Amino acid sequence: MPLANPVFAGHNSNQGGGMIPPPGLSEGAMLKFVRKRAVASLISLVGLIVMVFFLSRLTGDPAALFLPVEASAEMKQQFRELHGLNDPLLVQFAHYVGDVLTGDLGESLRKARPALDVVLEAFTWTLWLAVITMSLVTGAAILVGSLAAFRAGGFFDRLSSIISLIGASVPDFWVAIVAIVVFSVNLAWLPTSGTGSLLHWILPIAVLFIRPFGIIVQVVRGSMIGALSSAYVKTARAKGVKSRSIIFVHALRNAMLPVITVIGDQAASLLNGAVIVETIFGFPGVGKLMIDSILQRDFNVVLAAILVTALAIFLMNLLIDLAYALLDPRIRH
Amino acid sequence: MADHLLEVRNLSVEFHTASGVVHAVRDISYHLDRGETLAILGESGSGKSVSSSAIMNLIDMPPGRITAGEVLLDGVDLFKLSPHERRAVNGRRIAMIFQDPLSHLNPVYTVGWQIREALTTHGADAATAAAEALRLMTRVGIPEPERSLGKYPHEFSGGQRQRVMIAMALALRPDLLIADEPTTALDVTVQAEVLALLEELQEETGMGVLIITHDLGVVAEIADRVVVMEKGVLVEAGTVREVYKNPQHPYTKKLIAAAPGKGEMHEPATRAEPVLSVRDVRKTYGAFEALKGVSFDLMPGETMAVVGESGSGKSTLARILLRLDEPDAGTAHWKGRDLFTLSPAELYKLRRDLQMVFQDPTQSLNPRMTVFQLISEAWVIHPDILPKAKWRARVAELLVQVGLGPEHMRRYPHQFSGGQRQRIAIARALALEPQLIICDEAVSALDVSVQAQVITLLDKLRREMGIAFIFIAHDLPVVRDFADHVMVMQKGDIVELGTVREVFEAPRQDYTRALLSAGLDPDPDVQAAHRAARLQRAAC
Amino acid sequence: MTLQTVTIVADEPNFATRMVRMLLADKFALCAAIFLVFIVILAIVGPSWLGELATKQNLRGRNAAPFDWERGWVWWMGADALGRPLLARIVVATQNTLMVAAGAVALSAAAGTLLGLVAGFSSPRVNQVIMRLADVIMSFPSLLIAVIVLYILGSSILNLMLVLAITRIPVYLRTTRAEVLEIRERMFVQAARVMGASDRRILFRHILPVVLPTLTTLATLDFAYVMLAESALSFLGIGIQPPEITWGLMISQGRQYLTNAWWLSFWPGLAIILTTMSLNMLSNWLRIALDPVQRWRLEMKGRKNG
Amino acid sequence: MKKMLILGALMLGSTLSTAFAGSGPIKIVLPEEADLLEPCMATRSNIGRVIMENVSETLTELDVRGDKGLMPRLAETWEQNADGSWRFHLRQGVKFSDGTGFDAKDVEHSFNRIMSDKNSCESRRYFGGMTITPTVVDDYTIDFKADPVQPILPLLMSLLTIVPEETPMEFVREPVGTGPYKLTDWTPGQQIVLTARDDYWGAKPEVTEATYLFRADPSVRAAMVQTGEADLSPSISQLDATNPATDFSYLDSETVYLRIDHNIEPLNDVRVRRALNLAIDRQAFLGTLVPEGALLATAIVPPPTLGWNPDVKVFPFDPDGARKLLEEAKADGVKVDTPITIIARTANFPNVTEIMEAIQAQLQDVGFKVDLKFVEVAEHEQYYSKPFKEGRGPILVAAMHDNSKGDPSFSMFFKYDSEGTQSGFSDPKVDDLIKRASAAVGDERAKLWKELIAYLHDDVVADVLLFHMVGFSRVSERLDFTPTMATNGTLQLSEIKIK
Repeated sequence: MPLANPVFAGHNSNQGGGMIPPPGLSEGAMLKFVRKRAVASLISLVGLIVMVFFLSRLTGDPAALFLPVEASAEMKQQFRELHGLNDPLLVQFAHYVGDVLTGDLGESLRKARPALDVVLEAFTWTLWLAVITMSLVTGAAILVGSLAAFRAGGFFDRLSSIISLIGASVPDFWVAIVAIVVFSVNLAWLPTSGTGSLLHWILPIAVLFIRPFGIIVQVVRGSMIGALSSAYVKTARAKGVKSRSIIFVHALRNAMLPVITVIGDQAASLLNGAVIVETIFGFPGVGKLMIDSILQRDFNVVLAAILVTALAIFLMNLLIDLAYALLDPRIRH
Repeated sequence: MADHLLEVRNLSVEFHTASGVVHAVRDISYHLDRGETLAILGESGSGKSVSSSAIMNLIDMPPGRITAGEVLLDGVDLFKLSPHERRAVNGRRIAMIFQDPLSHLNPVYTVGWQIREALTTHGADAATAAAEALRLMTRVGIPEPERSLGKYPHEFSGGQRQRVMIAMALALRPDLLIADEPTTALDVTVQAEVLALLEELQEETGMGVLIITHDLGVVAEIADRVVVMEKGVLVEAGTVREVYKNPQHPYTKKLIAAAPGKGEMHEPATRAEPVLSVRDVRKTYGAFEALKGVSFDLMPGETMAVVGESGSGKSTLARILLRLDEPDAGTAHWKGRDLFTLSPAELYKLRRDLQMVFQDPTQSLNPRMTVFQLISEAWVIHPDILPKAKWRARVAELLVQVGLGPEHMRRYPHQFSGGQRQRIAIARALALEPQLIICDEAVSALDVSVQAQVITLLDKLRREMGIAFIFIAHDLPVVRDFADHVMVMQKGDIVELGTVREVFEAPRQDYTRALLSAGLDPDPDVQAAHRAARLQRAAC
Repeated sequence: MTLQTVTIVADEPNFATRMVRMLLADKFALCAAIFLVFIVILAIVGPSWLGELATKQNLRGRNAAPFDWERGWVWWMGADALGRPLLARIVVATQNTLMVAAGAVALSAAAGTLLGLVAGFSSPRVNQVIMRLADVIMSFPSLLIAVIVLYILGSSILNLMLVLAITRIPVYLRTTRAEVLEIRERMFVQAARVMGASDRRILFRHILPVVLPTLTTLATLDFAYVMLAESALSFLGIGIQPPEITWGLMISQGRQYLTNAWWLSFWPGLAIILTTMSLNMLSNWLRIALDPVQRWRLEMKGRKNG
Repeated sequence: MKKMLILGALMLGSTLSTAFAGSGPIKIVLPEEADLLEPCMATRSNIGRVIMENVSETLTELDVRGDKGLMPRLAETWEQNADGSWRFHLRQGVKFSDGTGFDAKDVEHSFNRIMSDKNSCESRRYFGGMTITPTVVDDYTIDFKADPVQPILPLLMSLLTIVPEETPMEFVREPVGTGPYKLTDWTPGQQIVLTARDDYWGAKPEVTEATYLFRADPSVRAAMVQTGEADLSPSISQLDATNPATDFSYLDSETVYLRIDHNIEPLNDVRVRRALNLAIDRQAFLGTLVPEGALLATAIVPPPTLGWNPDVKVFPFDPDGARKLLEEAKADGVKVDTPITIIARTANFPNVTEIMEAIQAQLQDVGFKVDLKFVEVAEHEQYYSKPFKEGRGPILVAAMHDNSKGDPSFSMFFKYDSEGTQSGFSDPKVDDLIKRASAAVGDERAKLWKELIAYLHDDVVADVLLFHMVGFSRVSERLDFTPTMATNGTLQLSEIKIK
């Protein structure tokens, strides 16, 4: 109905969450956009590091934790001296920044090896876990959400919404423990925990699957209901296009933008580590590493882990922007 | 009976809505033959689109329900077909084009893909489909057809998009084409071209065309026969000529009477001191020059119509005058003070004098405020106008003035019809007692009969209160009865500026003439003459 | 294409009546709402009603099995590791559980919305600062923030609220900002500007009411999320500390008994699941009920049913 | 359930014949990953369980299985010299896993290394408060001179892991030792594998290869042994220990107590401290929140320790007596109404929450005002160790103390001496007894410790001693292994037999 003035069409552009590149940009401008995003992320990263550095140091003295309670004051003093913890905080920070700029993220107090090595080892596991889980979640949620939306209000819709509701409502550690009791102990189908074979991945992935699945199904459903009631779907129906093709070709691609945003959010939280699942299943990921390290006041590892995951999340967000552009030509140029 | 291409018999459709069951159409019947064009004429809410949706199986059930009737295509009842057979009809035997091609084309696929899909869906192989798509694009007159196949809908202009829709619809040479308001959102010149294309194609293929429209001009231009609908009921049917010249039903009469451009033209008073003096206003958005130096004067109590097609810069001008956008250069003196150099505080005071009525009242009224809140907000913002105790009485007064009642004060905008909403918007503008109201396409989105009422209201306000208007429209007939001066804009420039009589009766510029001749006249005879003249011009 | 055949200029029922009607139309949401009201009542009266009973220990009657109908009703869910009746404990824990969740949601929603409004409506510089702040919080793993802040501040209900609130601020902030950016270009905002409305008036009188339904829905969902996060913190041993109780704490305390006294963690788990599910259902309903475009679905059903 | 449990301690010596002894690899699941495999950190349990006496050996070794006391390991014999220093005669023909030979220089280096300021070796703490100078006499003889003279120096030598003299002062990640196993794989986060050495000096163990896995959740650990994913889990939860064929309980040398801060009113009054002790129904915990096999504590050290005093009796559960004492104290103007805070550490030991809640309830029952506060390890440490915060209220710190070393000196100084970091009071008689006992040897030493223990418990009422805890292990039926008190800190693979 409204006669959109093309002049204002560009002006009204949605800059939702700073995620979507403003439309009306050329290919070269896309690069500029990426650069702008990189600068913004760098600022955030620096802010994050400053915050974590000082906040974590407020949580207590690593010496008290590294050394036994019986350790003498001199031993503690010597430990702090050894690790440069006696310097004023600002001096420590200056040292840290200097080291980071030369690519040295410091040593782990507990493990006596480079913090970055420790983190990268753990992060590899987390990355795989996140990638596999999110792939499965995405595929399943899109399928279920789309079908639910197609017959909104029908039996399948109700069933899937109840399942996804439960999925989004259950405490994950509870599910994890029950799953071990049932599938590993009683049925002996799967190993309880750990890594090694492919079978070891099933339970952690299954537990991690539940909540994002519940959330994404609902977003897909909502977005698909919108897309399916849109004008171009009417056109497709007028063309005699098959239902399957209407859902998965015409509507789905249009409905994906909000879905991708949620997928991004969920993936980000997985990249930050699935602390609870990692703890229960003895999965050597970065989430448990981060929590353990802060428990042990192993600051360098905490900082390195934050740095690595934040970078990963930044890259993922770029990928998501790319996916936006791939999916929607209006954003592309 | 079975010799009609399409026959709709006793069709009734109802919808379940918040306000209960709505009988969208009740017991309507019409028929259409090959090579014939039937127009369904009606205003919004008349149910004119419902029967076509039923034909195309596009009614969502629920909330819709077909309660009675049949739709025969070459004698076969479409309602009795299996879903599979039914789908085979769509696109292949009946095709459809829609009002707003931008939203009716899938934004994320190339137009080539979408045209090819129409073909492959009904069994064409990829190579044939590709060749055919190219042929169709060429046929409907898209420039650079080969390259255009790889473009996305948003990369085309409105007229081109409708041509793409047509190419897609005609891909399988259907027997019947349903065109639902195919030209409503298009500029007049583009509308004429699209209608001409439709006619040509009809001649080529011999298909039947069912055109759904609210525009008498479109009916006069293209249709053979017309059925008129009001509130779901078919009130009148006949050939276009019969219906226009000799309408039987009062509703039809009212519709025909409401068509603009038949009243007396204003003779502007002698020029006095201008109340608004605009000089050389310029504005660019990036590389796009929206305004290329616009200058004009506006006398007190005078109406200046600004007419132009989309992209001509007329809305930009309105926004700049109201400081919703900042100009790049130029001045605009309101009673001797340059609007563009005012401080925020001065601007705040001046807001009282200059008000605006927007195109779409649905969007310009905050949906979460009552009518009272909407109108009295003016006095919240400018407390010195009226003491709070008098607000209620004044709102009632304003509502009466715009043709509503005091009892409407407590309701929300969505409870009103489009015309009523625009009246509320006008009442809101009046609340500040302005001396100039800028109407940006204020009547474009309204039905013809409502359009006439709103214009009458504005005219009355002008006469009674001496308010000056800048009246922006894309349609010339609308401004004919209302404006003192007309300013025709094209691509950011004023191409013609004169009294309404000068512009309408003795246009000096080709562009103005093109605009005038592209406009469709509701009178089939007049329109036939226009058309002949246009064809002749084209032939030369 | 709209089907507004008749113009209803009749007075609409007021907001509350209308919401009740729409609630009656959706059986699931109705059950959810009734359940939640029940839970809220328990939260208010629980501690004073059953507080005594819930803390009375009986080491000989530890881990008593549920469904022993011969004992008083508070024992129907069995007893915990210190022989305290689980049902009574769940009732008493409701208050803390809801308080933490409600407090966190209220705090984060208020702060996030305000920042979002400011970010969406002020200079690019302020916007940048706020967005970067949101980024920092977003890329800070929430459990890690929780651990660090709780270590610095100590673990108490108030601090827990605060921590959970901090981690949720960006959600509201980003949503509000995105909506503000869109709404500020809408015609009615322009109309208000033409009338000379101040930024503040536009922000709070015109934009906020439009954003509010989205935020309400979001907050309902977040309520569920925060409850789960609280229980995860308890699992890691950094949430609420005994003798305070929350459902999350009860689950994590009971989880070691999962194989031989399942009821210890099952009942509080069920309480969380039912509550979060109710909230999720209610939020789904709210999303429709507060959307003028979708509302008819419920109103129609209500008419048919009633 | 209670009957099904078999007390590991009672099983000692009743191991079946090993006629069909087999050999092969096993898997062990531990609660916490070893973040370092540094020999000088082997006194920390997560590290020690992997490498202590498996990879890295010590000069002497304390027998916790039987009553042989201190046994030779890398030292064959030792004696005290006339000047009070100790001389160790080292085993010959021993090779490190890197192929180098073992001699006195390695011992000297090992000792110097733990004392170095280039690292933070934990075992240094056992040599605090004394100056020790090692002197190499010849390749296989070494003297340790201690000032003041250390009667238990050979015992201390059971805590000094021997590394080759080439080992850098900084922490290493690849431990080299003389033990029966060498590290063959370490994938952080996943597993550590030790493989038996062919060139080990001693008897060849049956376990040819040990894979260590790490799971934080106790029920997962138990499940893993049940499903065959692991063969041994040295610590599982009491609740999971339900299968008599595989699950063992053992006295695990951990003692739980409430440390009383005597400096703050009303805890400075001995009647109040006694009332605290009388108010707690210790017996009621056994078999409920505390495993059945646990012992009620009368000392900070468990029974097998030198000088443990069987004559000291556990405080009876006497709420009336407690109330009476409180009234008396109140009558004398002691502010017994002041709220007392129990500070406990989250997840310090199994059921810590429930136990503390129960104790809180019992103390409140006799009229104490008690708050309960759970804190995390770092904060707990601030309450537990000196310097104490100024302006603190009356607090009881719930803590667990581990002494599996067989001698109370590792505990008494820290917990009770005026200078002790965790001592909540100052008593000249206690200081004197500790000093004398530490310097004494033989029966005299035992007598002095006994005296101290009785004095602390009965006269000073130093703290609220609660339980000597019991640990649970799950051992696969294919293994022949009985966990002991030492299992908490070490896990000698050579003691594990395969059926």
